[in-house]
Amino acid sequence: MSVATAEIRKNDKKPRLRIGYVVRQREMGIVLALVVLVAYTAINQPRFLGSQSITDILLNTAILAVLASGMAVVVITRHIDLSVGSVLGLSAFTVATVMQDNQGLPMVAALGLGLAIGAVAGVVNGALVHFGNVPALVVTLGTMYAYRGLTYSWAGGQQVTADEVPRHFLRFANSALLGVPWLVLIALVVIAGVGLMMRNYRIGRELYAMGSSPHAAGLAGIRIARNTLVAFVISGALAGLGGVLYASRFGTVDASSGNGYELQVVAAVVVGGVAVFGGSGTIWGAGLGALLLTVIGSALAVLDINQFWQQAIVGALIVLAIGADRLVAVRIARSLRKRDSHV
Amino acid sequence: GGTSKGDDDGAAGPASTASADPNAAIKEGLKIAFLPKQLNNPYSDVLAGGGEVAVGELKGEYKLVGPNDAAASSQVSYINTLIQQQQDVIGIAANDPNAVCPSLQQARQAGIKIVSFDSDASKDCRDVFINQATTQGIGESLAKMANELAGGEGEIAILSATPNATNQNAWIKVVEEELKKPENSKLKLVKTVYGNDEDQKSFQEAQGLLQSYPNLKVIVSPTTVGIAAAARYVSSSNYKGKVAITGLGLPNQMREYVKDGTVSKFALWVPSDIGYLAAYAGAALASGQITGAQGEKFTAGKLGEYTIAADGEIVLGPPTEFTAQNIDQFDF
Amino acid sequence: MTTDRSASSGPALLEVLDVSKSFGAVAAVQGVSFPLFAGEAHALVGENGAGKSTIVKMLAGVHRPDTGTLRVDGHEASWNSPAGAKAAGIAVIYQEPTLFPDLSVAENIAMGNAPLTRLRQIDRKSMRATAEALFTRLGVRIDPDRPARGLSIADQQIVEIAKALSVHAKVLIMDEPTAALSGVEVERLFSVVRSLRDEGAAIMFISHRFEEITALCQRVTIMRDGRHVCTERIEDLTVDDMIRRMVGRDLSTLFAKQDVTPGEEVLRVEALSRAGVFRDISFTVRAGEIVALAGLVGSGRSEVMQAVFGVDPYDSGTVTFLGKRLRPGNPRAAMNAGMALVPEDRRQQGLVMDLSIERNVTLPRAGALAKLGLLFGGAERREATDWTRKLQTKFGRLSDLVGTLSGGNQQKVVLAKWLATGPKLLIVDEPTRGIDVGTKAEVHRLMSQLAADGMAVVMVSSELPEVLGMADRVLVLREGHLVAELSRADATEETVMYAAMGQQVTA
Amino acid sequence: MSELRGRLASWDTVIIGVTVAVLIAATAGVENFGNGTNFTFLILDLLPIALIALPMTMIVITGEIDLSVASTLGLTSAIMGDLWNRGLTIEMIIPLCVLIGALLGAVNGVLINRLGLPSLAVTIGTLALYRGLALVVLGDAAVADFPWAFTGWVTGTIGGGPIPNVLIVLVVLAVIFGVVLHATPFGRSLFAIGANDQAARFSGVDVARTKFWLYVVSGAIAGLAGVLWTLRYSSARADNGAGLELAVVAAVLLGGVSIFGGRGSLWGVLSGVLLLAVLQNALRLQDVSGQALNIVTGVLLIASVLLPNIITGVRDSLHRRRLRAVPVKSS
Ligand SMILES: Nc1ncnc2c1ncn2[C@@H]1O[C@H](COP(=O)(O)OP(=O)(O)OP(=O)(O)O)[C@@H](O)[C@H]1O
Ligand SMILES: Nc1ncnc2c1ncn2[C@@H]1O[C@H](COP(=O)(O)OP(=O)(O)OP(=O)(O)O)[C@@H](O)[C@H]1O
Ligand SMILES: [Mg+2]
Ligand SMILES: [Mg+2]
Repeated sequence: MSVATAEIRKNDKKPRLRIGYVVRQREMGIVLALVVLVAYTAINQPRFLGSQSITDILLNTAILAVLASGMAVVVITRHIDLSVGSVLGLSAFTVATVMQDNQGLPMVAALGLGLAIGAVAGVVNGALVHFGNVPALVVTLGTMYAYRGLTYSWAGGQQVTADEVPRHFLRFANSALLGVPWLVLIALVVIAGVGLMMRNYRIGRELYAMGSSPHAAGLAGIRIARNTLVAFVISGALAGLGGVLYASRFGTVDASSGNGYELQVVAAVVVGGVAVFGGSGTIWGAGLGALLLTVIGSALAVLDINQFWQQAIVGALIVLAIGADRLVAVRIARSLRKRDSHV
Repeated sequence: GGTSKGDDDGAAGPASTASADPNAAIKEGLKIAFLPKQLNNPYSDVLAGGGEVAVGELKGEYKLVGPNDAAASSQVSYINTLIQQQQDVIGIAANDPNAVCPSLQQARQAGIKIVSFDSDASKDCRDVFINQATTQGIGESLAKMANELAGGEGEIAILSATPNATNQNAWIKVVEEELKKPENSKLKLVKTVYGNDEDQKSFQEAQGLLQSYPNLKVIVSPTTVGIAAAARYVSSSNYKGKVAITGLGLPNQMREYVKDGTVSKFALWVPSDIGYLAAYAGAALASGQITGAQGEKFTAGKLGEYTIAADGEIVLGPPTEFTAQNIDQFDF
Repeated sequence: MTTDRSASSGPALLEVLDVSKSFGAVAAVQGVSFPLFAGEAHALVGENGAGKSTIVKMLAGVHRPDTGTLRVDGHEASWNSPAGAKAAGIAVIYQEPTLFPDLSVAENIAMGNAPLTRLRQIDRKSMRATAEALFTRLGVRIDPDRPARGLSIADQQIVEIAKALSVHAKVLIMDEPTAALSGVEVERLFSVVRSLRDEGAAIMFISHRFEEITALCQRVTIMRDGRHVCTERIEDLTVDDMIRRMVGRDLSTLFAKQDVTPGEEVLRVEALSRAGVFRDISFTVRAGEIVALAGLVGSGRSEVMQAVFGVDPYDSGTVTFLGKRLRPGNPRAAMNAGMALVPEDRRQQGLVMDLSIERNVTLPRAGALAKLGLLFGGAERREATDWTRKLQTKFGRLSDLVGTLSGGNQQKVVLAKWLATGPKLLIVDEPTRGIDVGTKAEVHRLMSQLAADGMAVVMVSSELPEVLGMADRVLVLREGHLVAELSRADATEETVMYAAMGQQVTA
Repeated sequence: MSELRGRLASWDTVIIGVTVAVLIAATAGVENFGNGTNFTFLILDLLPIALIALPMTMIVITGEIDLSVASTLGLTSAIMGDLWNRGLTIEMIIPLCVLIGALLGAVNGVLINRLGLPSLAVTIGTLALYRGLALVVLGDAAVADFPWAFTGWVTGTIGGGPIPNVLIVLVVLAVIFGVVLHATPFGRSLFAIGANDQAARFSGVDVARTKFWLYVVSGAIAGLAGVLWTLRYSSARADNGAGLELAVVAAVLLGGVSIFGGRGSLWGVLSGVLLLAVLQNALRLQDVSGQALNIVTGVLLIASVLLPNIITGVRDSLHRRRLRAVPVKSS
């Protein structure tokens, strides 16, 4: 084939449209929605921006955000973890019981215990998914039941109440460092840490790669087994950590703590722009999703909108978010096909 | 044609035709089962504990079963199981007065006596109802405490259990009536919210109330879960001292908040006595001493003699008010 | 073995020794041996399905050879994963792009060996710089920050090339890297590859374009039906020699095309266009006629026929079948009107591998076989037995999963499935891809027979001998345009190939 | 012979066997399990799960999922209560509720098949949306005064015997679904779509339209289940059936339907439903807490996919070892 007959490629001339930014706009969309919502609510009810109100919203977001960070990692890897609510319950009850029996135990031990319980639960999930070759949806639906059953059969009808756990354990959720509550700090550290790992470290990028194309990931020599385990351990450990925070924040814990939480976490992740088919989305997006869901809840309460509308609005929002995501993707694909075609 | 609301299709429910024999001896070995709203609730635990004591005194067989969530339908399977196990008495705190009804009817057809307590089932599907206090009495007491804590005027709000909870709704209705009276005319009930008897939900509902109503003076929570959660939130927020919490609570759960000043006054009956009375009423029914008709009398162990009021209601007695002074005398 | 080791080459850098690989009943590679020398580009040629890609995948650690060994620097290689092959210094460009659509182009290139900062974080700046440098070397402009999703096939291929170049491998294996590229890019690629070669890397190059092979390679290995035919120095062979050894049989005897007088017009396609895929395609097909659609891989043949059948949409133009216009995008309507399409990708489009042979054969016909809307056991079984017997399909029992059959027998099941619908027009896309010589002849005999019985046949094929042997008329597509229509008499290897490549016949 | 072995190895056959075994064991070993009244209760308890599992089986066989079913049930229940309060006749309300269920299903169908959104995400969204709308419709109220003629029929039995009236509904629908899935061209296409939707499209199956109708049917059945639920408990409430979706999915997967689509049978699913209900009932009669059943459910669910995988894995590795054992030609 002679060189002379070949056409000059069109894309040599045109400056490239920067697709990366469009992807990032997904999160900008959430930020925008947040700003509008907060502004509207604040105009109607200035106290919404009061320090107590903001603290409350952040405190309420913190646990959801911690779990959403872990869930985002798993979803980015093209899996799902429906067991987080049960892991939270298991961890919350265990930690509360241990603290009840050992009043002198420091908070760090509680946090460590929760993380460890969650990590073990995550290892089981990850191992079943990878080595058992069982779809994550089936595995974690199964362990969702199993972990919950474990907590129930151990806890029975018992409840650990706020007055039975050590003071410092309860105070932890509300006391602050430089005005920022510990719970919020922990959530921020988790989002930043996991976010950094997913963005800037090899393992994070490999998780994105696995979610983006499992087949190509195998060909690229990525260590699928280790990475799958890591993803589930992160999700499990963060759910365990969430359990400690839950116990500390609410004080009263029983075997049903966190029941049904998994769908809320998935919702936060999806609203936060993490694609359910893996490969895209960010941790801070998931955190924003958690914040948005919480703010919607608080705003609707403050705006004196019938509280029954709240769940419907959240549902509609989730559907909307998925639809918008898809629309953007389709439009990009179409414009690229047209632009690059030689015909 | 067709059947629409209001058409009376002659709802069929078996009417009790048996007559009472006040002198009948209490049978031994009666199988008495307790089915509270949900299992993992300390109030339920204390309550059923009283029942266990009574069943022990009556030399019966005690059993405690129940769902983990307070959904309307989840008690039904348990009733069915208890029918299969041929219990003699079922004591139930109904999550929904109607949802449990068909099953309770079946139980009665199978000869099982039904004692509802704490939260009533529909009148025609139980034999007697153990009311912790008269609805009127509790409602008045709640309104009175709210008035005192608000200093006679200002905004108050109610944090209730589930939206369908029979007893809470009845009390709230009385509170609303009370507020129309002249001495309460400066009190304004701004909102009623529901924490579903879940700790977390109640906690967040309390938050929402305080945000929406900055001038709120009192939160009245006629449920033990709600009052504990609201007190915990307020004690850890900067609303502490500005907003008073009152309602119905367990002394053990509230002790901390009474001591730290968040709560100065709340009320409750002695829950274990409800269970205790329910067990004795059940035994009396199963032994034929009573049938549930108005005016019948029976003796409930250490609690003494009780008379059945209209609609098969048995009232335990007036609620106790707890304050910093007396709270240490109670342990439940 | 006919390996010619010229003294200048020294010892082999990588050696393939008597390797075999089967997939179920398909023996993809059987006892193949050849060496790759440092500083040399080595071509691997063979027809579709000859086993080239399978060899590549064994070298890459994707497949493990059933028997035989691979040697690197004289030592037996022991990798059994892509990571192992990578560590041994082997870089591979696969036939199908293997990019991560959600990651940026730069990340795709760096995946697995991204540059790290002191804190072990990924060094995006240097990653981007690396990508940009590679693109400059290849003479293309692709934004390293854009996601790989939405890249054209050509750009994807270039990213694959950049990926392989980025690792500075000892051995670079390229499976049809140029299939989607235009001349400029091919030239750039070759100059880069030449410089790598001259720096001492061993190159393995697979292509169906002989001028590329002669321009780049020093040595060639020819494969046929999974077997090694010969390994020679390139200057010892003419292109004709290569083709003859590749095809390895006499064209005239293999295909038993009967002569037919074409009947009524069955299909008329007018000005059919689909943005980015094909444009302004018009042709007709008559009863009893076999029309071949020839062209290079990716020229748009399959897309045209899929649009005609209705599984793909089209933007403009008309399809008239038996005098009636067909609604676009409705395969069911086309089917009911009497059209059948045997798709090119058996595994993805032709068969449902997890269903039984019986269910596959009767899938398009289930509605017709049902009585009162119900399918009683017997009807499907009878139909399937009938057609599989007609096509002499070999299998255990009708309830076996179709995925357990050999490739050739799978192909027969696809044919059975569509012949059972009694079509007036049969479109067959690569009817003999991946099936053995005997079956191939059978399929050809069958097609010829069907045409003689009055069925119209459109055959898309990449195999020139098949096209020349079977077709009454040959249509040639190039880059989505219909560039030539040749009668049986005019169609020769040269005329078809030159039309497909866009060059005049200069004799 | 080998066909028989193939059937024996498939999970749905195993689960039918396990169910029969558990049934026999429970009848023999658990007091009061075998009597008629208990049978009535058993059927009434499993009815909503069994009903919703019928279309869910089809949806999962096509490789999709519908998590919004329980919320659809709740919403139709709430609407039923609301319409009843507004004075509509029950004879009108019931078909209307089924229709509304179908409409809610159609919304899912459009979002998933027209817009091409992933079904898992969409139905998590509508799960929240429909439940929320149920609260909007009925709020915290409960409507309880449905006519005895209807509530009594739902809880009643045929001639006062052990067979509940509603079992007729279930049997009729199960037969219809079974025949459609296993003996009609439509059913054939569902398996084809699930195993390879591209090949199904190339075979003339309208994949998007087929899936759309499945969601409509799923919604309609969930609506019917909502009606029956409301009548059984004489209570229309917004929270009716909350959390039921996961029980249904668990039963479907336990019944041997592959979550990736293309494989499964309705009989397997129905025995999965029955197995879970029998275990729950028998354990409760034995005074084993319902919580232990959570563990059993979870473990069964994972085992139902894990065990066949392990078996094929072991078989493959044995096969490979045999291949290796053949002496390699030396060059
Ligand atoms: N994963 C697989 N499973 C089953 N059969 C396979 C698999 N991969 C390849 N084959 C079969 O092996 C044979 C050789 O295929 P291969 O891809 O090596 O051919 P090729 O020479 O690369 O052809 P082409 O020029 O079309 O790329 C074909 O018959 C093909 O169908
Ligand atoms: N999904 C797609 N998106 C964008 N472009 C595509 C898509 N599928 C195919 N193409 C492009 O359409 C053109 C025609 O491809 P097609 O598969 O029809 O070629 P062909 O001539 O049939 O070759 P083959 O020998 O592979 O069958 C190619 O340039 C290909 O890259
Ligand atoms: Mg190939
Ligand atoms: Mg093609």
